[in-house]
Amino acid sequence: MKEIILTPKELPDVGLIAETITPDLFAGKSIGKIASLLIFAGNQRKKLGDFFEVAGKSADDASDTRIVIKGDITKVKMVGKGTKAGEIVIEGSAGMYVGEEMRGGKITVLGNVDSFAGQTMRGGELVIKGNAGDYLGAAYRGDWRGMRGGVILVEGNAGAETGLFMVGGKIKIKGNCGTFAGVHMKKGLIIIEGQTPERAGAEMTGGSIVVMGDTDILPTFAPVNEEKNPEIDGEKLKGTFQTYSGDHAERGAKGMLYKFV
Amino acid sequence: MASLIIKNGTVYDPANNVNGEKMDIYIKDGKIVEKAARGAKKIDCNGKIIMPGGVEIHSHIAGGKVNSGRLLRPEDHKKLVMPKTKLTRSGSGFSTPSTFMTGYLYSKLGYTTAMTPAMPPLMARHTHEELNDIPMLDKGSYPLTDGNWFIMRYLKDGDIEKAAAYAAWLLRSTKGFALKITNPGGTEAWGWGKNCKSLDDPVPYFDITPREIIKGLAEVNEMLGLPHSIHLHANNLGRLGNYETTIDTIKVPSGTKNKDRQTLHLTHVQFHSYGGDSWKNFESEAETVAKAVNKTDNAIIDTGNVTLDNTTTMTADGPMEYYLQSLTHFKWMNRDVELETAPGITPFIYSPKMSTAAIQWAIGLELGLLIKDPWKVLMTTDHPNGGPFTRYPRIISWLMSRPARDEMLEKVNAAAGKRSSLASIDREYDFNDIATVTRAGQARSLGLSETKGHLGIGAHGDVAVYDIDPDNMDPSKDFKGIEKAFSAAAYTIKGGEVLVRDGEIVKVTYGNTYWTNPHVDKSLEKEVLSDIEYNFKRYYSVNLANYPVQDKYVKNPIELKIDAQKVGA
Amino acid sequence: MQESLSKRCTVASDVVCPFCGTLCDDIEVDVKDNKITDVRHACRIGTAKFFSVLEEGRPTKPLIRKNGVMVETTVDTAVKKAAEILKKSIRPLLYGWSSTSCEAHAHGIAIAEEVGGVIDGTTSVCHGPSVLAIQDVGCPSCTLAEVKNRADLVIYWGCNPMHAHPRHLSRYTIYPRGYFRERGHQDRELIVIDVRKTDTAKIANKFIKVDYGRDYELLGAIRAAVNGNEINAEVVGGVTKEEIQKLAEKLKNCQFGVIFFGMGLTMTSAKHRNIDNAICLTKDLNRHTKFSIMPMRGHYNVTGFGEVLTWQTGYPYAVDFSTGYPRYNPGETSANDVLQRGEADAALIVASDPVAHFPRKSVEYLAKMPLIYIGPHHTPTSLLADVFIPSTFVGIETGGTAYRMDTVPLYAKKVVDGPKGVLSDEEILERIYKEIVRGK
Amino acid sequence: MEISKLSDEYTKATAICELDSEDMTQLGIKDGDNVKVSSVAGSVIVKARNATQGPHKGMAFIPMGPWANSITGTGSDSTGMPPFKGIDVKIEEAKAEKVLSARELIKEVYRGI
Repeated sequence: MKEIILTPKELPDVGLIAETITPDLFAGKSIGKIASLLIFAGNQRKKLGDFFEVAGKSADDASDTRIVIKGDITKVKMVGKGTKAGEIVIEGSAGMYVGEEMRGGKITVLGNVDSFAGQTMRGGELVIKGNAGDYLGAAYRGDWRGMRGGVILVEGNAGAETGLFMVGGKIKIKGNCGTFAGVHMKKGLIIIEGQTPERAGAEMTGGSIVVMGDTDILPTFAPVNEEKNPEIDGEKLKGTFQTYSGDHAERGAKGMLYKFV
Repeated sequence: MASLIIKNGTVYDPANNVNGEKMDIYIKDGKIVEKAARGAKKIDCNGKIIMPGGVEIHSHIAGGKVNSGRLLRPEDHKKLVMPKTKLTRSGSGFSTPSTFMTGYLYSKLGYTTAMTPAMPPLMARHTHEELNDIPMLDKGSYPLTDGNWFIMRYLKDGDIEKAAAYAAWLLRSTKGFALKITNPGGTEAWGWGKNCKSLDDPVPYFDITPREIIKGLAEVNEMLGLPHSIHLHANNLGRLGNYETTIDTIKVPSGTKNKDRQTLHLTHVQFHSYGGDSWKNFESEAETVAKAVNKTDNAIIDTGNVTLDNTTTMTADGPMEYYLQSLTHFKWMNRDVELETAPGITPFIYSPKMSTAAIQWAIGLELGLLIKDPWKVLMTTDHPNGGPFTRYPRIISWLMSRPARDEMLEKVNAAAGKRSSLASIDREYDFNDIATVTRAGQARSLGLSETKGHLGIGAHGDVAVYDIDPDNMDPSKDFKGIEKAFSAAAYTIKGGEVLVRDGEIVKVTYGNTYWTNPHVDKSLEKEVLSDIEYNFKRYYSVNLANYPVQDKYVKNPIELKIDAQKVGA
Repeated sequence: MQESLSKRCTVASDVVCPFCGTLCDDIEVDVKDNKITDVRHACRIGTAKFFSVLEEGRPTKPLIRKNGVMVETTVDTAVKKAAEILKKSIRPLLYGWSSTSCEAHAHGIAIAEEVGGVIDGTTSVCHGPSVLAIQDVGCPSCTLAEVKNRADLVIYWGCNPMHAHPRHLSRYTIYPRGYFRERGHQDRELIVIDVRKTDTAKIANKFIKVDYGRDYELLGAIRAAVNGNEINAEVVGGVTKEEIQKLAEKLKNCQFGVIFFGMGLTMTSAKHRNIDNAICLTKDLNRHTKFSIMPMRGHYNVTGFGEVLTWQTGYPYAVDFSTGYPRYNPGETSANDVLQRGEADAALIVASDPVAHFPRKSVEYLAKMPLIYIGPHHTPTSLLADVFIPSTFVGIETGGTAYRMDTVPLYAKKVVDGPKGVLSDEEILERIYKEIVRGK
Repeated sequence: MEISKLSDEYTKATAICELDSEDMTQLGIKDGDNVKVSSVAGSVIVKARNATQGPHKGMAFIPMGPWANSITGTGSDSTGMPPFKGIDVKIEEAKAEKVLSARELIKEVYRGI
C-alpha cells in the first residue's frame, strides 16, 4: 500500500470543507496535483496545499492508497466523503462529516470526531478511537433512509440521535451514547456497551439495539422475554438480556431492544 | 429588440404544415417576420433541426404546494445543485428545483413557456411571487375551482350565470389564466377526511356531484369564452380500475362546443388508465382510454409520463396523496385551503423493479403511441408527479424509438411487457409528431396558438434549435443521441434573444405572466359581489379587501381582456 | 384611506397587523397629520406595535463606530461601510428577517449568495425544530378558516395564545362561529396541555398537566393508545394510563381536530422529536377522523422568510452559500452553531435582536466581530453594532408581503410615512447589494 | 413585547423570575425581592415574582431576553436550537444586589456601548 502524508499547517477558524481528501481522488495523482485539489475556507476557494504539507506517493488504484493525516483537523469538515476504497488514518481529532456517504475502504480517527460522522454511510469501516459527536451514522435531514451498510466502531462515547433512520449496517459504541439512539431505525444493529440515558429506539419500526449499561426504556416498548447469549446479525453477545419490542407508538413495529441484566 | 436570421436549419412547424423543410426564419422586434431585417444577426443552423420554443401546459413549478414540496425534501435537493455564476443565481433540487434553477433548466431544454396548473386562490399571491422568480419563461397559472363553495352552491342552485360571473371575478382576483378542476368535489369531502369515489358520489353537505361540477364548469368556461378549456384532473387518480371513471368523465362535457379547440383538457391521464382490482393484478387500460380519446372530438389529454425516478408527488388532490402515503408510509404533507381546495404532497420512488411502476411507465408511452392524432395527446410528466420535466429528452427518445423501448422493457419489471400492450406497438414518432406534442398542440390547447407553438409570421420569436442532422441520423437507432440533443438545446431563442447556446445559459431574461380578465354584465357582477362579501365576512379567515392579488405581484403581466358582457345581459 | 365621518382624520381599514404570526388583517388605524391617533380591533400587543412608531428617541440617523464610539453619519457612508465589511468577510453571518417583508428577504438572500455567507432566520431559535420534524415525517395541516368552519376539537400544546397570540382564539379557533360550527365555542372543545396552568389553560374545557420535559413520552403513549397498542406504564409524564386512553378515544371520535403547538414543545428536552411525535400522532389520527397540526409561529413574517428562502434556494433556514450553491444542515449551518464554533467573522443583523435572544456564548462571539444592524429600534444588538442603519416599520410605514402562520400570504400596507430620511429594510438592503456588486 | 428593550418598562417586565410561592417561602423571599439566578453558563440578578400561572414547585420562569440569556447554556445537540428551557439553576436571595438595565447588562457582559 502506498502512503500520502498530510501534515496540517495553520488552519483558519472559519473551518475548511475538504471533501477532496479521499483515496479515490488521490489515487494516480502526483503530489503536486494532490496539493492543488480544491478546499473551501469559508467562501474562499483554496488549494489543499495551502493548509497541508503533502508528502509520500499515491498508488494508481484507490484501494492501494492510504492517506495519513498527521495532527489535529477539528476544523476540517467532510474528510473522506464518499470514500469507495483505500484507507484514511487521522492521527488526531477530526471535524464534522468524517466518512459521509462512505461506500468502502477504511477510515480511522485516533482522536475525537465532531457531529454527522458516517452520515448515510453505505459501506466500509469507520473507526473512532475517541468520542463521536451527535448524529453518528445518521440520515441527512429529511432522508428516511440513513446508514445502509458498513460498520462504525466508536471506542469512546457518542452523542444524540446515533443511527437516525438506520436501514442497515452496524454501529458499536464501547462508551456511552446520547439520547434517541436508533430513532426511526428500520434495520441494522446498534450496540451500546456503556449506558444511554433514555429514549433508545424511539419510533423504531425494525432493527435491533443492544444496551449493556443503564437506560430508561420508553413506556411504548413491551417486554418480550429473557435471552441468553443471543446472536444478532452475526454478533455473538455474552450474558442474559431482557428483550423488549417496539416502538409501539408506531403501528406494527418490529424493533427489538436488548437490555443486559 | 433583437433581429435574427436563423439560416439553413431543417424546420418542423406542424401548425403551419412545415415538416422538415430547409428554410430560414427571420425575427424582428421579437416576432417572426417575412423577411430579414437590416443588420440582423445570422445564426447558421446547417445540420440542425428547428422547432418553435417548447410550451409546457402542466408542470407544478410555483406556489405554496410546490414550496411545501421543496421544504419537505432537503435530501432531494442535495442530489442536484447549481452554483452561482456571473450570469445565473444558484439553486438546488432534483424533483423540486428552486425557482431560478427551474427557469434555467427549462430553457436548456428549449422551452420558452410554462404553465403551473394548480393555484389555490387564497394562495395566489404566493404563486405569483414565485413565478416572478422563475426566469427564461412566459408563465401562467390556473386557479383551482374543484371544491369552491361559491361554484358548488351556484351550480347546485342551477345559477350557471352567477357561477360564470364568480369564475370571472376569481380569475381577475387571482390573476389566473384558466380554470383548473382537481378531483371535483373530492377536495371538499377531504375536509372531513372523505372523498368522492365516482362521478355521481355527492359532496357531503353540498349535495352536488362531481359530474354536475364538471358539466357546469365546462359550460361556464365556454360562456366566458376563455382561451383554454377547463383543465381537469379527474376523480380517482391513481386508483385501481379508475379507467372507467376516466372514460365516463370524457363524455361529461360533450354538450359544450368550441370551434378552435377542445372543451375538455384531461390532464396526466397515465394516472387515470388503471385496470385490475388489486395491486397484484394491476394492469394497463391505456388501450381502452386511447380508444375513447380517438373517438371523442372535444376532449384532448396530456400524458403524465412516469420516468422511473425518486420524485415528489404533489397535487391539489388531498385524499389521493393521503392514500398514496398510506401505501408507502413515507412522509406526508397536507394543506387544506378554506372554501377552496386541498393540496397534498408525498415523495414516491418509481422503482423500475416494481411491477406497478414499470406498468405505469408503459401506460404513459402507450397513450402517446395509441392515440392516433398527436394534437390530442400532449407530452408531460405532470412534473414532478410522474418524474421531473428534465426527463423530457428521455421520453422523446422512447417515443421516437422502438429499440429504446425494447431496451427498457428488458431492464424493468417484466410486468410492463405482460400487463400492457407496449411491447406490441411498432409506432415511432417523427420530429413533426414531437414538435406537435411538445409545442404546437400545447399552444393550441391553451388557446395561445396565435403567438405560440409555431413559426409563422406574427408568432413570438421563440425558437428552439437542436443539434440533430435529420438527414444523417436515425432516431430509432441512435436514441441515445436523441436524448442527448434534446437535453441541451444548441440555441434557445426567446423574443428574438439568444438565451441558451450549446446547452449553456448566455442571457437571463424574465418572461411575461399571462392572465385572463373576462368582463360579464355589470349588474350580474354586482349581485355576485354582494354574495361574495356576505360569505367572506363569515367563512374566510381574511378580509375580502385583502384577497385579490394586487397588481404589483405580477412582474410582467399580459392581461387577456375578454368581453363576456352577454353573460347575465 | 378614506375620510372618516368626523373629518378629524383619515382611517386606514383592512390593515394587516405586523406583530405576530396570527397576522390579523382587519385592523383600523386613525391617522391625523401623519400621526397614528387610534388603532381598532388589534390586541394589546398589536396596538402597542402600531404606537411604537411614535416611541421617544427613536433613531433616525445611521450610526457608525469610530474609535469605539458610535457617531452619526449619512446613509451612503453607512451603506458603503456595511458593504465593505461584508465583502472583506470570508464567513459572514446574515441573521434575523422575521420582522420584515418578503421583498426585503429577497435582497438579503441575494447579498448572502453574493458574499458567500450563511443566512439564517429567527426560525433557528423558535420553530427550527418543527422544520426538522416536518422534513423527517411531513405535516398534515390546513388554513385557519378550516379550523373556524369545521373544528369541534382544538388542542393547544406547549403554547399560551392568551399572551403570545391574543386574537388567535377569537378569530380562528374557539370563539368564532363557522359554517359547520354555528354556535361557535359551544360547538367546540378546547384542550390545553402544558407544564403549568397557563391563562389559556384556565379557559380550557380540559387542562392536562404534563411533567416538564416528558411531552415526548406522553405523545408516544397517546399514539400507542390511538393505534390500539399497550402502554407499558401506569403513569406517563404525570398522566395516568386511563386518562391517556380516554384522551385517545376523544381524539379519534371528534369530527375535525387540530393541534396547535409552541415553544413548550420545540425548546424542551426532545425538541424536534416532540414535534415529530406530535405530527405522527396527527397522521395516525387521520386513519380515524380528520386531524391537522400547526406551529404557532411567533413574529409576523418568520413564515415568509422560510417561504422565500425555500423557493430561491430549496431550504427554509440555515443556508450556507460558501461553496457557491446552497448547503443546509441545522447544527452545522445554523446561526448559534456557526457562532459558537467561532467560524463567523462578520454579521449582518436585520429585523431581529440576537444580542437579547441568543445565549451568552453566541453573543460573546457577536461582540467580537464587525456587526451591521438594520432595524427601527435601539436594541441590545444595536448597542454592539459597528454600523447601525435605522429603518422604517414594515406594515406601518412601508408596505410589504408577509405570510401568516398557516402560510397565507397578505400584503401589509403602509398607513403613515416614516421619519424623514429613514429608508425601509428593503431599500437599505438593495443599496448594500448594489454597493457590493458595483464594479464586479 | 413591542416596547423598547432599553426602556425601564422592558426591564420591569423581563428582568424577573416567576417562582412558585412555596419555593419563595423556602428561600425566604417575597414578591419583588432581588434574587441571584446561577447556572453553569453564568449568573444574573433579577426580581422574584409570585407565579400567576402556578403552582409549579421547583420550576422558575424568566422571560425571553438578555437576563435569561445570561444563564442559558451552550451548544444545540447539533440541531441549531440552543438550550433555552430546562436549565438547572441555583436561586439565592440577593436583596442587596442591583438589577441591571439591558444597557448596563450588555456593557458589563460584552463591553458594548
